[in-house]
Amino acid sequence: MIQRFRDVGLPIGLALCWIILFSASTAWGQPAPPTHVEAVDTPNDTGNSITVRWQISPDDKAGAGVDGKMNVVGYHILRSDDPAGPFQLLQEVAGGITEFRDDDGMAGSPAYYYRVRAVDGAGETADSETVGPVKATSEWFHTGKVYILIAVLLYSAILVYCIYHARRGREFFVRRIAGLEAVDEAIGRATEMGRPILYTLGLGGISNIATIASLNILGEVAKRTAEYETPLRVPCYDPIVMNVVREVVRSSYSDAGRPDAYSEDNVFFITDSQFAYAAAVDGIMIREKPAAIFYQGHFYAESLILAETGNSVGAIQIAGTDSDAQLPFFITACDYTLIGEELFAASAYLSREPLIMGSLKGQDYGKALVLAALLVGTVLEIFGVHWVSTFFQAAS
Amino acid sequence: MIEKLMSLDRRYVFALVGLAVIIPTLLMIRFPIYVSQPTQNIYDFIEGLSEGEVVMIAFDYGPSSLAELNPMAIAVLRHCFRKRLRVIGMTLWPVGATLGDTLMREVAHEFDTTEGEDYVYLGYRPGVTNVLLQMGEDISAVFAEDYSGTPISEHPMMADVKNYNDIALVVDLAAGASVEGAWIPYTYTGYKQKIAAGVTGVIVSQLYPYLQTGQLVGLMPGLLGAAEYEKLIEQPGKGTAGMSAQSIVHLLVIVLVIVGNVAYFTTRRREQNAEVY
Amino acid sequence: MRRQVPLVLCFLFGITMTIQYYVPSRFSEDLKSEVLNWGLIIGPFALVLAIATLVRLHYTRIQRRSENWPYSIVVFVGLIVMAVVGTVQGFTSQGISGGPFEWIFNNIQVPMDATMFALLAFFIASAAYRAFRARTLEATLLLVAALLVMFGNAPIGDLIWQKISPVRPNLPSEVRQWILDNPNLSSRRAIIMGISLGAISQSLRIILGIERSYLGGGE
Amino acid sequence: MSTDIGVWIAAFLTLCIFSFLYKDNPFYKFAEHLFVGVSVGYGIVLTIHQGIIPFAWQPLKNSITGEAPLWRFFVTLIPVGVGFLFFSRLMPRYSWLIRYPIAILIGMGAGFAIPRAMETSIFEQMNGTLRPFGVINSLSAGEIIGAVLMLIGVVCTLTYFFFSVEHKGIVGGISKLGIIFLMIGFGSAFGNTVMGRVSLLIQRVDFLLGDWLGIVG
Repeated sequence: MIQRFRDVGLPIGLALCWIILFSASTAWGQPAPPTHVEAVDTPNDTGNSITVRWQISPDDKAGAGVDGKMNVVGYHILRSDDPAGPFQLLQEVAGGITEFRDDDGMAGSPAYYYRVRAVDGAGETADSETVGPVKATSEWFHTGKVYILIAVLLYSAILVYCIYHARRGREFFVRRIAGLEAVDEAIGRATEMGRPILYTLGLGGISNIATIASLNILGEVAKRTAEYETPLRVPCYDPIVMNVVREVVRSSYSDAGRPDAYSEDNVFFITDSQFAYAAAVDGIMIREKPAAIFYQGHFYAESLILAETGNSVGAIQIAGTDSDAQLPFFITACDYTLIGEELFAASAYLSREPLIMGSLKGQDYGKALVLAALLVGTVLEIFGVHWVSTFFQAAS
Repeated sequence: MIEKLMSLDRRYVFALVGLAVIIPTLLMIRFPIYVSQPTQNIYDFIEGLSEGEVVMIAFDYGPSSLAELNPMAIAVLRHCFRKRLRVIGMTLWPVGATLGDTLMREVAHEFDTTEGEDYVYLGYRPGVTNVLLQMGEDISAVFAEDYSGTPISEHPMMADVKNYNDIALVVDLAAGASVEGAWIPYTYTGYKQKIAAGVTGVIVSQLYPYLQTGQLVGLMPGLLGAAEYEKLIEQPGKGTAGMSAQSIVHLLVIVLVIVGNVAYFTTRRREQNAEVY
Repeated sequence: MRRQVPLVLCFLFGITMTIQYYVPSRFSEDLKSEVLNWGLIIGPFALVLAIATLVRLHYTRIQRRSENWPYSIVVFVGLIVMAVVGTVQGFTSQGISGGPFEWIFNNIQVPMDATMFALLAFFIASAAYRAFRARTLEATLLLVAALLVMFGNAPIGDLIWQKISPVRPNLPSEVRQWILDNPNLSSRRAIIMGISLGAISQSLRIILGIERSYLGGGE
Repeated sequence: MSTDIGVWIAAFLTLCIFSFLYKDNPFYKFAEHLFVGVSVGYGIVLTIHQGIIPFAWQPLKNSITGEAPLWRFFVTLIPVGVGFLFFSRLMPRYSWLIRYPIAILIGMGAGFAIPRAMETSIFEQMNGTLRPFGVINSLSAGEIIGAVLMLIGVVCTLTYFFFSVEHKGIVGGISKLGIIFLMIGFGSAFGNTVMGRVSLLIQRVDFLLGDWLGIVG
């Protein structure tokens, strides 16, 4: 009996002691320290930070009051290059916060030790255990981007395969693109009326893919205007693009056998200010009354200012842009509009080069893959399998 | 007549649009305004406060949304000053800093108010999360000085305003995600601080859910919200005028499109009939 | 030298920028910001040539007394005054903020900028009036969607609705929101995906040297 | 009425631009040409003080005076040299040299675009379309219809963009449905822009009637 009491009594006594000690420490004196403190090298960064994480002190006011007194108002992050200290205060953060990114003094990747100190309203503190050492290192591959790499490689492989096939002389069918068929009509009309053609490439810079597509289309348009001797006016917004446009138009005129008909004065820079450009192009339209106007490239809000003015002078207008916000305005105000991808397709189609046409086929395979992923993904999602949506969760 | 409508010179359209904006601005035309419940809730809450209580206004927007949110800010500020409440201004947007300062001073000057006693403008501090959480403990820890550099301890009104406990309501005027991304998760969830919002028309619908769950006291939708509030405080301003202009232009375009289509179908039917006979 | 070297340069720079995306290291980030700065250094050289074309255009107009030639003088006055004031002021301790440079900018360039932008209020109305005709099914859908969204957007839309119908006081704005969130967003998503597939394909053609029209013709 | 000369100039130029709505006229021509001139002047100033000086001149100078390492000098010299190649246009014999800077810039743009277009356009849009189906149990009937409609819309519209398949039969039908989604999308986007554009006009009218004439407060 006594023996049994001893067996039970010791643990009970110890437990009682603990309860008294614990409640004493929570009712007055130190707050409970934060728990589960860890310090890790921040992944996928340039090697300029260490991330410190912890779980809030049970006494944190955001701690839902499990058994704490809920008066911890903040944490101090302490750092040292020696586990024995001294530790220096790096940063104070408010209560409820559980993560801190240290990006101070990381040059040369020194090793650091961390502690997180809970601070309560009365100024009492409690330190966590020390963690470390940790070094900030940089990585050579961003692991969060592996899916994007896979997608890019897969799509590129498809494109290259299609181009390779086209090289061997396989012909592809290409559906009709209404805006393209109108190009000849527009040029013909300008010739008949003896009025110029206006071509604008929008506001994109030379690195903009839409601008490059537009340059291809311009090259073809220029070849035809050269044949008909119709003046082709190209007011430019970007200085670098202007220089490229001159090369493209000049070589189109030589290709068409009419190098003499090319005049440098028809390709000119106006200004690199959006609305000043719009004001000046409006002026040109009103005064020169072009019979056909091309808007191909990347556009912003000036799209409708240009297209409405162009419409008021009675020109045939053919637009094409990848700026999805401007498409509604071109659709309403222009006669023909190349919608988004059609702009790139047009630039490929006009070239009539089999290799480039081949990549159009590749684009279609790309779309087919996207469609398949969408349908499969939807079915899987409904059944609670999130593989596909996880794949497409882009890393930041 | 109908053929004329079909090929109406666009300058008539221009003239109508111009008049639709100028006349309401000039004559301060007031359309009947139906005050929606969420706006009414904000008004009722502020109306229910007693003299000397503190309202915090966050100017979380930039110049591009000024047309919609400034009228709202003016109306709410007028209501507060008229009720002799004390107002603290601040912003989470760096570009909102000057804008809020100018506006608060302008409205404060309309009333018999003293800076430091009736209002303080804190300005901007970087780090959204930290700013909001710190203010829950001690405002002076984040804003040791106000926007013009005066230590806030020198402002008499800040003597008894330490943190959210001393603030009756936060009104967030937002052009971005500051309501659902910052004030609700940190200030409401962390400190149970009452929050009301006034936002641009584009993002109103994103915030309806928070209204239903009671995380927001009230919500003012865009220029319309400003007009509603102006009606409640019985002092029409840019919101009322701008809303009339917006309404008239929208209805004008709708009517023009309908007229154009009626004309189109009438002429087409006439042409078809002509072909038959 | 004339064709091969540019193609090789294009390939090298293209591949480097693609790979850079996957590498988060310090060196890679430095390389990216360095190369992006290049644009700022290369740009001015092209700008000199570009402005030369503008000057030539207006100079010939003045010289030939062609139509509207006096306005070409206005271009020169604006250009020279702004450039001289700003450049000189920029070398003083004040820099280019404030002072006469900002005064000209705020009182001449800004109001014209804002007014050109505001012309859109007129053009959007005239475009709608002219083009929104129910000629085909597609045109009808375009027009109906636009009208519903406009009615829902008009501050007075809901109020008018409440006068006509006792049910669902906010129906017009709810309809507007539904259209914007559903059919509108889905077509935009598809457009955006199509564009990026097209853009990637075009980029690849450029890097591989298959598409080289930007080099111009000839040797 | 305003006593600030700047406000008067701004008001005059505002009216000049608005006069274009009636027809082309000397006032508009004046404003248009002034606008072009001033904006190019502004561009020149920014190019000098925020482009050439901080990014080319300072690094070159600092590396000579020893404030920056010497390799900086050569690294900065690369783009300067590339930029000079633009002037080759002025010498017909060497005009092909201009292809070098252009090839570099275009190559950079193309390389930059590939992974980023994949991430921001395709990955994010796919994820956004799929995500609602993962939480389909917690959605309301309206939201489920929305998600299904979204899927149909994306599939049909994307089908419209197929180039190498003839649009007839089933493909034709689906792409026709895609056009319908496109048109509703364009119409609603158009209608949704009116508000913003009118706000811009209200702001100009406020400036003229308020800041300038002082008729309205």
